[in-house]
Amino acid sequence: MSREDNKIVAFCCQHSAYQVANKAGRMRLHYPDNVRIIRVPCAGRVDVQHILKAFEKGVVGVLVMGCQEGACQHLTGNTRAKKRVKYTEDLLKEVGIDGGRVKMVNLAPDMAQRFVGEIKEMAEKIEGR
Amino acid sequence: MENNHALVIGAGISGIASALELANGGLSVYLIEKEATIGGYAASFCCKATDVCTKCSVCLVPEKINEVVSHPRISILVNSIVTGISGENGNFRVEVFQKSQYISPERCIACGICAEVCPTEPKAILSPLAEAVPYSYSLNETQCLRLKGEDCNLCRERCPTNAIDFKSKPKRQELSVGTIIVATGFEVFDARETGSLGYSRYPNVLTGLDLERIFNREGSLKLPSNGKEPQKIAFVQCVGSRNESHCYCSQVCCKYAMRFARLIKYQNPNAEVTIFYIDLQTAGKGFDKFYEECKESIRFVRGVPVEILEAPSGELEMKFENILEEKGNREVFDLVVLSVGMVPMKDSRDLARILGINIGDEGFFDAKPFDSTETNVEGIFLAGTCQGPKDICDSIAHGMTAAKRATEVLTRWK
Amino acid sequence: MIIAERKPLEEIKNMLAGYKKILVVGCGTCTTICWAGGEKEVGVLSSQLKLASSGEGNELSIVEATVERQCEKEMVIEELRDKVEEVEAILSMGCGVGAQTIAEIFEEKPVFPAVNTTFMGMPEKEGAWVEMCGACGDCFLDRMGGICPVVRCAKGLLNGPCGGTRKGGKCEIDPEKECAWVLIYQRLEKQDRLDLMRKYYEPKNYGAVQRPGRVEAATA
Amino acid sequence: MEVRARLGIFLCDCGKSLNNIDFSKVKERAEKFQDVVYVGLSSCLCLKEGLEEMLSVVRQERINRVVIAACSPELKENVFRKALEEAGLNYNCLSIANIREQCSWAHEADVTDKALELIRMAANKARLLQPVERKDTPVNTEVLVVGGGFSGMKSALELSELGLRVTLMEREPVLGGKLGEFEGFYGFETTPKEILSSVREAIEGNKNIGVLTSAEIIRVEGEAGNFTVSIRRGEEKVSRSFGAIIFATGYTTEILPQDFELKPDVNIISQRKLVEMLEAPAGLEQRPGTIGFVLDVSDENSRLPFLSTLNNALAVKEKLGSEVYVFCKNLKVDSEGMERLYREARERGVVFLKFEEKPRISKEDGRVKVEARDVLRGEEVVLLCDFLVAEEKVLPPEGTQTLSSMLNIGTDSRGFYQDENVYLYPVASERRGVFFVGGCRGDSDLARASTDISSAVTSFIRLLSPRDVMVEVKPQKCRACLTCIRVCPHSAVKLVRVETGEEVAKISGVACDRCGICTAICPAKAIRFEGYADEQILAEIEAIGESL
Repeated sequence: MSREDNKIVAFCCQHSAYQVANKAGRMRLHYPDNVRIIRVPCAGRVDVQHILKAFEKGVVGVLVMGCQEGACQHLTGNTRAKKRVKYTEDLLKEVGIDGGRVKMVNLAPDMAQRFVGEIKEMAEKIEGR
Repeated sequence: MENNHALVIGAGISGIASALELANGGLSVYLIEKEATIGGYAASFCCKATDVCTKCSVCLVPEKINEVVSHPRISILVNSIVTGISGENGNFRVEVFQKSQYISPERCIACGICAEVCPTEPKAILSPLAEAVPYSYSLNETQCLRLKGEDCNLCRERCPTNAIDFKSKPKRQELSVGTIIVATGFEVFDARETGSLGYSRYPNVLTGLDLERIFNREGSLKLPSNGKEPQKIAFVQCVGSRNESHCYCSQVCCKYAMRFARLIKYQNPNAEVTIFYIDLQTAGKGFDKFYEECKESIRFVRGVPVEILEAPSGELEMKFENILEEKGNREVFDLVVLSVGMVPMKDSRDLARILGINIGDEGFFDAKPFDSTETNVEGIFLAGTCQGPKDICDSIAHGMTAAKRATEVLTRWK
Repeated sequence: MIIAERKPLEEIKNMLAGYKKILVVGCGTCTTICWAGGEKEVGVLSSQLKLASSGEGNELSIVEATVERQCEKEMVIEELRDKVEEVEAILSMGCGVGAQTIAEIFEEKPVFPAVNTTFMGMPEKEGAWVEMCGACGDCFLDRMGGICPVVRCAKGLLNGPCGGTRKGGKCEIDPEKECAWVLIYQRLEKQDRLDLMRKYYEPKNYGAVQRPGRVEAATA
Repeated sequence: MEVRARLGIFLCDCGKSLNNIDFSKVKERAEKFQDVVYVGLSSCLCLKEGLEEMLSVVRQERINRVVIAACSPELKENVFRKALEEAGLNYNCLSIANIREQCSWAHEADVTDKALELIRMAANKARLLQPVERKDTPVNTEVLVVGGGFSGMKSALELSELGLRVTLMEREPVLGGKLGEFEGFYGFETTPKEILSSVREAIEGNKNIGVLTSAEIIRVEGEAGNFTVSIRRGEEKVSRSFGAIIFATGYTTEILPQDFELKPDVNIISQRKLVEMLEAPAGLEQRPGTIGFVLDVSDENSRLPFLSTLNNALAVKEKLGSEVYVFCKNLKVDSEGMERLYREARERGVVFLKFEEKPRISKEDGRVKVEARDVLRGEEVVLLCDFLVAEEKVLPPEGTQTLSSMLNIGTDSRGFYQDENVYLYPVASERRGVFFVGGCRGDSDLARASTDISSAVTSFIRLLSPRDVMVEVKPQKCRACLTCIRVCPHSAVKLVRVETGEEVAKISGVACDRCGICTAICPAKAIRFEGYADEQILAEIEAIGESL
């Protein structure tokens, strides 16, 4: 396992963030290539354990990307995800990984710039860690 | 006589909603679209959420588009229009004309090699917009050297999937269908017609549609003239609505203007946003709460401007009548957004003539009283904004309604 | 049901100091249901421990297991017998009963609690529980409209309410909480048994249960 | 016994256009991945020729799990799945690595390593994919329509026209509802009363529609396709089964005294009272000289009061010839035909006055005095009218809150049915098989109500098609802690007794909307979401950072 490369995992809701990622690609909006997208049916599917496991594997940043607040097809998926991300942040702080390295992001299917911006921001954050 | 095929004319959001419901009800559907891509206007709109969703419904569109494309019982014909019809309810024969498909959307895999090798400037091969469905390249006939008679074959030679065919001829085909849904949509009012507001003359006068597309592409708002973030922004309501020649309310403009106003304020809390209006249309699910929030951060002024002039500095000077202050007034803005409304499609008269359906007072297709999907021709139904202004949700509901009526026709025939 | 809460990682880490191979054992009953120590929490804690230890440069080797009911010896033996051999210490995510059961069976291995057993309670909504019973050994719910003031009144008053009840029937000590005595009054009112409110209750015999408590069914 | 995975990896370089990926290296490395029996490269995997080649390899190499590394699954996943089914593979045995939109196109530099890692993630997942069963759950096709007003009756009729059985229930002793409160629709021959009676007749003559009047819902259980509804009719209680429930319970209106300072009385009246006057003008002692309407006082965001005001104001002009004044803040004209109606009213002499500050209303000499500052004319207006038609606030009908909490369904900020979530619009609820039409979901008019009705009917038809079971509870792991039942946004989980006598959670394949919220939250890890199961997601993560 190589711990040198700073990988980021982005869990992307198929209703919004996953589509945004495609749009960013189509628009050739380039972003750091250390991000790995995992498609999920709803941000609410992402569990604490998934995020922790990613860190165990040497990933240094995790983004949970779901729909806008108030626009979750499953009503509470994105808000539950947000709570879970917050909780995971606390768990990670306990093991000495600073909080900013897990983040909940709310996106609509057209927000390619926001998507790229969030990834760049996370990439910069882990550079300077 | 049994015909379980249906035709939907126009693949905007209501046509798509119709096609999906027809197909889910077990019918086979031809969905034809005049343009090269489906989804209509709504596909190019932007999400207007701030930190929360403001219920603009734009996010419903891409999923419906994806669903329609992958539906096994829906065949999509792009670049196609209806040119003739015969037969009757339950057994129509419809003549469809499809423009030359120099690049076949079925074979194009959007690798982009053709555009890379195209020698003309600007390129004769256009890349699809990010949200385009089908996601394929298209050929600009007026630019293409080959179509101008020159001996260029670069793109065709390099195309890995043989998707390019210069000999492609326009195609006429006859579709046999039991029922027809017309969902040809609307056009955006051409703001140049209101010349005194300076649209297309001054770079910093935009329309609501321009704003949708800017936010969709760029994600934020910059002044077209200098790329700076605008600080003083005005929205002008009822441009092309509620006047003598457009005697109706376009139903969407007040809401999109307020949503944009909030979005702009969200991205730039220092921005000053003013909305000039005649009557605010604030009814609708959940909108009351939103309007209350708007009142806190947005300035509403009753009265619409008579003229906009550009100062040498590039700022826009607006002359308006502020009814509350009982006098003519002047104010300066960085950016003016004209909240343009919906008008009937220019070619709707041709389609009406072909199909034998009536056009109403406002120029939209005419529906029967108490049933806004039924036309004067049995078996032909209306869906969406071709019948009159509607927002995205109402368009979807209307499309579903038309599908229900059309399904009834076919099941009765069975 | 027994409610528990996970301990802070720091505390758990301190217990484990010096051990390299550990077994993290969840319980499939109460602590699963109160989200404190079921299979999922075992996974979460193990991940955390691995991350913490690898950050410090000496990675723990962790075995995970979940016993259906940690308070049942037979179940503990069945599930853990083989796994215990390879570890140096056991971290129990069951309640205090579970941890002690394991400790009793595997006497040669130290057993550490990873959760604090807090109370006996009822789910209020998903992920939230409230205390209902203090196991006093002398139940008098019959006279209290089915509401136990021993644990649900912040002061444990037998003759309430106190003088500090807030407007809206909230508790003096914590305005977020309901005053149990207001609830008792309302309940009794519904049952037309308000006369019970006027009765005086002698101080309770908290020695009803001789510690350690033991019950043997007469028919056993 | 588990069949060993035989993985086939199919790479597509999209017409050799993905230049920042070295496919020969990818192929060489991918061949070494676990369980891989074949790696092939195509330039047009999604086209007929590419698919045919893939299928022949799948058959030849007896591949049972397929990894495709190509463009985004949103584009061609269905094409690939359909093709694989032709080769006898379940569609779920496919995992796609998005190496175009989310890899090659997203980065400028060489991304061969990233592509490889994405493929490894997909391969790890593919190995664990299980075939999915399509279950044709029997669905009860009878629908319960709640509410016997126009929307309810029309819904029942539309369903019966498709040959479905309907039970129409109404709280009141007779069918009817609110439509009768309009005197007429200006410009239309048919009166609302006639519309109502023709609909009612159609209902009565319809064999497919059973009517229950004076009936109330006391309990709803079950899920889409199989609801059990307990209904009370007087002393009698019945329990019936339905596939879906359509709520058309309408709205109520009320003049809120605090908004008008004065209570409704002989000359501060409601629209209904005005309609009664218009129906029997002969009964009036004398023709009213002036009638005023005040709007936008209780609620400035409602269309309905305008609809009735414009129609009734025109009727007043026609039948009584009185002077008519309408006080409002903003004219609500965002419904079809409203602008024309407004202009017509103006032409017929109805005077519209717009205010910013709420008008003051008092009594003077037995008449009603309205004082307001008219912003159009910029002057104070004092109007003495014989009758003032007060604005009625449109409210959800009694019982809405009880029913919505019973059904575990949200309401909007005004308390009307249906949560404010665009994915539920137009007529759905978070609970599949429960629909709302017309006034009960908020501000509506006749046109919107009728599109609601048809939308609900088509949505119900969609519910009938068979679905794949993706999310399941493993009964042996379930602790029956009820967490999933409490968190499911679609109320798709319930507790059932299994053969062993234990109670465990069970997810309804018809009602489940496949979000995975329950899967993530289950403390016993007893719920499996095929395609997004824990082991599958973790397997993807597992691939990250492994040396390639």
